[in-house]
Amino acid sequence: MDLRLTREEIAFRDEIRTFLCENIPEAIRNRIAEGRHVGREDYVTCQRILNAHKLATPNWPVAWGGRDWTPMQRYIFGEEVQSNNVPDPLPFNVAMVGPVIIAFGTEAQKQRLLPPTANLDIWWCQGFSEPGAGSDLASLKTRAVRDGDAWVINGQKTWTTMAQWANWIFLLARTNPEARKPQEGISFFLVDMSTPGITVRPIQLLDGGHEVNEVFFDNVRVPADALVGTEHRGWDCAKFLLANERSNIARVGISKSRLRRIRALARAVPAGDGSLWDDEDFRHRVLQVEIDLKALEMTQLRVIASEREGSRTPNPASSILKIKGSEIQQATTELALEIAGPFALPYHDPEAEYPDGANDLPEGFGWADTAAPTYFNYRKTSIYGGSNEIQRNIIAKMVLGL
Amino acid sequence: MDLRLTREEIAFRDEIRTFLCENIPEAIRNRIAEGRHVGREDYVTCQRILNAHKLATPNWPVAWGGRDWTPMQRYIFGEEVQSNNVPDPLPFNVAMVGPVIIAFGTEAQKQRLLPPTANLDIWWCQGFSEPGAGSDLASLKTRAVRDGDAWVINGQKTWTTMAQWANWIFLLARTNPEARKPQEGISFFLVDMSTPGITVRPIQLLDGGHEVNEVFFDNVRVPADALVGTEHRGWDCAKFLLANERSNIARVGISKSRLRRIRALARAVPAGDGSLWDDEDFRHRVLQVEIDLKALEMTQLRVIASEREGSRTPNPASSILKIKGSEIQQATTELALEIAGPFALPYHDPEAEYPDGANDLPEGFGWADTAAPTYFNYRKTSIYGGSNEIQRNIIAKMVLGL
Amino acid sequence: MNFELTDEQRLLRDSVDRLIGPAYDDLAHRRRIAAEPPGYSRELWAKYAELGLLALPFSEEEGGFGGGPVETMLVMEAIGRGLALEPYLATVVLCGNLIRLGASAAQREALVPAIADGSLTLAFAHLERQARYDLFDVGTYARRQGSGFVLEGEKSVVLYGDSATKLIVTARTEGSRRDPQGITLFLVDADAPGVSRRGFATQDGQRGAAISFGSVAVTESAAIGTVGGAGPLIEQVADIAIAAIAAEAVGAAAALHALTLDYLKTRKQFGVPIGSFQVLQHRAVDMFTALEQARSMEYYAAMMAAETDAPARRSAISAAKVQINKSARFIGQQAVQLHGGIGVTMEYRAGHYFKRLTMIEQAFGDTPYHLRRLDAGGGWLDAA
Amino acid sequence: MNFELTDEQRLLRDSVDRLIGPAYDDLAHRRRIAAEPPGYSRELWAKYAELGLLALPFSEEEGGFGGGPVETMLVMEAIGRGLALEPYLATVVLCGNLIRLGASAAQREALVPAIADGSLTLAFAHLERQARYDLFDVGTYARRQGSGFVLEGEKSVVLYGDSATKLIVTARTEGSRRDPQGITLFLVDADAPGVSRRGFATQDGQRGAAISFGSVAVTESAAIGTVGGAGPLIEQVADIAIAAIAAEAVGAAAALHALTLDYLKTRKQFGVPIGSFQVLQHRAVDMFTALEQARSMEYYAAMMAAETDAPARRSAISAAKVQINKSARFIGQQAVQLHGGIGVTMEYRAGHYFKRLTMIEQAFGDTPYHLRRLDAGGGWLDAA
Repeated sequence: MDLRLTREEIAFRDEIRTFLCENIPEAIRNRIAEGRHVGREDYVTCQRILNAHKLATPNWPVAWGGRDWTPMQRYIFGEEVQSNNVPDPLPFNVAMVGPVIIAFGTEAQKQRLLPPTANLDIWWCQGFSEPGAGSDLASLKTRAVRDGDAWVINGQKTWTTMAQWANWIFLLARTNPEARKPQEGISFFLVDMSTPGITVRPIQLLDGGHEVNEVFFDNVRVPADALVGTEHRGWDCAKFLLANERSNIARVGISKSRLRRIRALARAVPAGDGSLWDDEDFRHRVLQVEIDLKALEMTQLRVIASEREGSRTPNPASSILKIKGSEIQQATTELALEIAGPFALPYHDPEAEYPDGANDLPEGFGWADTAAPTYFNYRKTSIYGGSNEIQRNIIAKMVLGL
Repeated sequence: MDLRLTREEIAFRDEIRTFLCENIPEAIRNRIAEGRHVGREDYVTCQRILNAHKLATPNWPVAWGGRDWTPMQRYIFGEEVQSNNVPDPLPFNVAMVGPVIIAFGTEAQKQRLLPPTANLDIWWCQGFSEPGAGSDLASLKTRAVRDGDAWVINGQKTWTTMAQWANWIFLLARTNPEARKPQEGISFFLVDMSTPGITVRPIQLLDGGHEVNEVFFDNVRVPADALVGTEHRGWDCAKFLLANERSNIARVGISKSRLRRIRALARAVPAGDGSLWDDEDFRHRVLQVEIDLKALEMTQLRVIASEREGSRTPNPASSILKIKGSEIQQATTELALEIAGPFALPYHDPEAEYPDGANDLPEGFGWADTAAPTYFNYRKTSIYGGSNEIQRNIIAKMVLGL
Repeated sequence: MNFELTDEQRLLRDSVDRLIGPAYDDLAHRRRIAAEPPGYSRELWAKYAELGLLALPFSEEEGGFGGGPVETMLVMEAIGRGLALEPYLATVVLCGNLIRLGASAAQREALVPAIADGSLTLAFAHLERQARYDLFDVGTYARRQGSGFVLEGEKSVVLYGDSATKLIVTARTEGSRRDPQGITLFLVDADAPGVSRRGFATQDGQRGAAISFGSVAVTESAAIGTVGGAGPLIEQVADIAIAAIAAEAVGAAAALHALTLDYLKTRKQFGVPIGSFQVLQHRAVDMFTALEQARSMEYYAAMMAAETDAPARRSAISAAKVQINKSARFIGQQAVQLHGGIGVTMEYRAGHYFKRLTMIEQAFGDTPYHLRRLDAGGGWLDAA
Repeated sequence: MNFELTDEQRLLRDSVDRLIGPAYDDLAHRRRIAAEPPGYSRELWAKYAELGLLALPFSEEEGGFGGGPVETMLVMEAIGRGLALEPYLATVVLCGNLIRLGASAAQREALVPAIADGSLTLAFAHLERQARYDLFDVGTYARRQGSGFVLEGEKSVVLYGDSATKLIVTARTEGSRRDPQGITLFLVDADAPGVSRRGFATQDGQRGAAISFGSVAVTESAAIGTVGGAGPLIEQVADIAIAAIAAEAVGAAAALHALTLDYLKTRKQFGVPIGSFQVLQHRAVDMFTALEQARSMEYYAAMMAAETDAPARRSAISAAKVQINKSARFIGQQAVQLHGGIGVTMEYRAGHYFKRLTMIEQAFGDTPYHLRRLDAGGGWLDAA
């Protein structure tokens, strides 16, 4: 047992860190650190820089521009991206649909779609959730019917993240409504969003931002090769995809970055004759979150180490990464809200222009107006991707045998 | 709406307080305040003093030595008893079996049993719980079979509080095993513990004390008039009794007394150059429990006021008294444990003689050795009388309609 | 002790509910009202006036309603339930009570009828950027000039300060920045020369303003109460305001809990109502417990808001705020969680309650602030 | 980074488990052992010696096992699982490491073989009534007399101090009561003239003693390490001990969690196993989460216990203790709750784990103490 990074791992980490700080525009990294709006162009800029250095898709096979990294290297890379306030390479592209195309797609699909997917020339969104389905994904109702050499899709998706910026969507649709089980008779499609019949309607979230959408399909005709994998066996692709979605779900790097910022802001905000950071009670509450995060980081490392050790059974500790990770993220937003105090009240349209580095506004503190929206927005972390209640059901059954 | 005590209520409270402080031996009150063992004789002494002044059974009808008090007066009395560290008049006698005998007993039973019950000449214990039944009381297995002019009882009771000090037991036994529902065919019996065939086995609790027992019935023959109420309808008596058991279940007075002691001890225990009370963080944690308790007291008063207002539907706030009351009691034991710190470790047999007022022991602080046992023991408050989980089930169903 | 409402109070509660209840039922309508100046409904405000709500705290002799903290509580509960946008807290609770308790008879005679008929709206320009929750941290300065004063300074997050016709401004006439002594209240026309306002929306759909005072000349008669002696009045009115928002919080939390119960009973997943899952049932019970504890402290705060013994009042109000904050956070977060995705959107009522509850937590002192204030008062249990 | 055990470590773990596991399986047997002096099993202690456990921390050159923090962790986990009563923490972890890190070669030569073969048991007489958790709060005084010293003072809650054959005593040779400088360690025969011991049982079935030193004469050679310079060594060994009891806590908590799962699967109420109730399932999941977080920090503490950079070691150990305390309390309380009545009796194993976990929380600093220590170290995140 040796719980330190090896010399090689430290060198790797430093190399990644230096690369990110030198190559990713500082203005974008500052906006992320401050919890401000990051636009489509920012994501594209960053991902293309990474992709030019074969850093956008390290989890892909080498043949498709990936890296032959160890799980620990992948973890370190993800950590450095998050804790240096670099936007994650778009997960819909890199972690979700890319690997599905690699595993289930035809050679033609791979050739046509993977390079633009890696370079964010195609921006993918995920058409899984439907109104009324919620945690019960397999009860989806969107239909796809074969009509000659085309498929015709009708239905509605919801909670579709960043669909307003996407030009392609991957989705699940029911192709055999007579199948015995709800998971059977579903197929996995890749659809160009410019196809006629697709409408995107924004859903405004509590922070006032436009992050998710409803996507309507009204007799959308797509070619036969929109299908990926086997007809009616789309659930296999979905399961494969959801398993990948879990990686880095603890978001330790993001919480680290947020906690660093909390320390800095608490030192800057006046309270009494000094700053809020002079308040021992507040510092202790920050420390408790930091300890929880340190423990989670060690838990995450245990999971990664057990992957490397090639253990056949999954490490049971992995099951808690989502629950604990979301709780810690939410705790950091509560601390930030506390720092903002009465100055959390002013609302600033998150998508309006905001001058870089503006830290003083007449209505309070410039940084304070992101505190409440982030607090509101982060309530989603214990809801999406399988609510924490669903996660507990799964652990009770799969890990504890209850 | 006027949330102050009336002038009459204040006068009543002061009268009770003065009476208790002047008449109940100080040595006993100190032992209770310190969390030390209170012996059988202490209970008997206190109850006889109260009974001599018609204060042992104020909830009984005037004809049987009760008082015609308002619910608010009853509440004030209970509060003063608890917060002045006077032992509650034995609840098995006063709150449980007494009212059952009054409501369901024959005139002969009343004449024979009520006066010694009020005076604690009879010490009752409660034979309800059985091994394996737990929260599912109606699944009890103890049998009573009619044999001529007697009943023959066989079975086992458990968690029987202070059975070692009791000379009578009231119990539920199944008299008709063929009844359709588990609640039917049960009868309620009053049994002299000196009857042959009864064995009491102590169960040691985590604090090392002897508080509960198993009681075995091996062909115990009791006379016909051991039955109270109607044969096979003992569940009616049990429900009536359990409803009474709920009164004062919040135990606000006890928590108040404990919190006062916590303040005093924290001021007395050295920490650094001063006392633990100099630690703002600690004081804030005490204050949070005190606020919770104040809210609970107001909730309790709302329930009492709604009783007085003669509302037909029970106040839904009553449902939370048990849950919140036990949580607050447990929180006070955690604070006391923290005060004791490393000096909580030494164990002192709780039933051994302990010199009154001894506050220094070579192994640490005399008062500190009750901190851990009380913490261990109070875990029961969220288990007994229907665990807090069962309470939540009831509230979900009965109050929230879920 | 008696928790019952009088017939008159019941009547008040029912008529306020009938007025406010339907007004913001439609969220799209509420959003439209919030988006246009003044950010609330002038029409509804006129109806508040008709019902006598705007005259609530003033004595009947001066044309008021003669209501006490219980009446204020009933109105604020309805405002909480209804997600109302009108500046009742700013005009009536804060400024109304500053005037009631601090103003001269002549000032009251001039102001009360205009407040009561809805023609005069007021805002309390007090908070400053450096002050956080310290009520006595006032850097805005009022310099003597001739028989009057000249105000100089900046105020932050002034509730409904952008639309108010008059402002009550705190300024220091002596002492150093955090001195409890030396603060004076001035009544200033919102459009007086040198007053510059920048309005903004708040997180919960209300309005606020940043207001700067650049050499604003005021007469001596603009002072409310004694010059330099406003400290205790400010604290007293802040306590009255806390009791009021405690009631608003309970109104909102109760509505949110009811909404959540409805959702649990009707929303189906895996073929059954989600309210059949024990974990969600118990969560709803814990929300209910938090609500009842908050309600108890709401009543207690209402009772103690009028307490003349200032230390006792302070302890009680701080204790109540701690409980309200704790309950508001738990109920708000859990309601969103139990609603799932729909709970985090602006398209559904639950999220709006959650946001308002969150902002109430931050108003007039957060939990650590009130724990410190309670602690500074020598604690609690002995004072109870 | 690598969390795997070596083959040797696996062997160690398995043999310790085989030794300790069955020894206290029977609670009645455990109670009998605890009730008779010395309060643990001398027979078992001899087997600890045979396995080499008592020589664990010492180097192989001086007859030791050459084990590090990971080996200590494995032994302590087994002790936690087994509810073992032997004075391993007192003799080997505390005193063993004081000797390993502080004693002269001559002292080590005299002491290590006797510790290793089980003939010498030791106790660390350090805590005093006024000290609470302050490691440098030492009032016991060692006055120079001729070429030696005379000890005077009182020690509290000395773990297994009643049966130890020798004591390592902290005494002040200079400075004032809370001065980190000026503390010296002395090796004293437990039956030396002037030493008076009063043994007692502890809440968790172990043993402790109050020990007074009345003019106890010791020679200069009884000092371990430099005279007046023991402070850093005491702190280092306390940190090693915290890593050790963290492992004991994880061993106990894991066993308690497993016991609770068993109970949930077998105990029936209302005709079904209680583990079919969703609320109890989720509680078991939250216990599991607390356990895994504790285990992560157990490993981290083991890694950092040997860290030579003292500030980094302090921060890591304090962080680990906070997590262990939090997890231990949650798991202990919930295990009792899920067991119901049987959980609060001495007749069942769950309660004994709960009691031991509670006492581990109180040992070597509670949560507020370690938060303060972490805070004093300038925090955490930047140091990570």
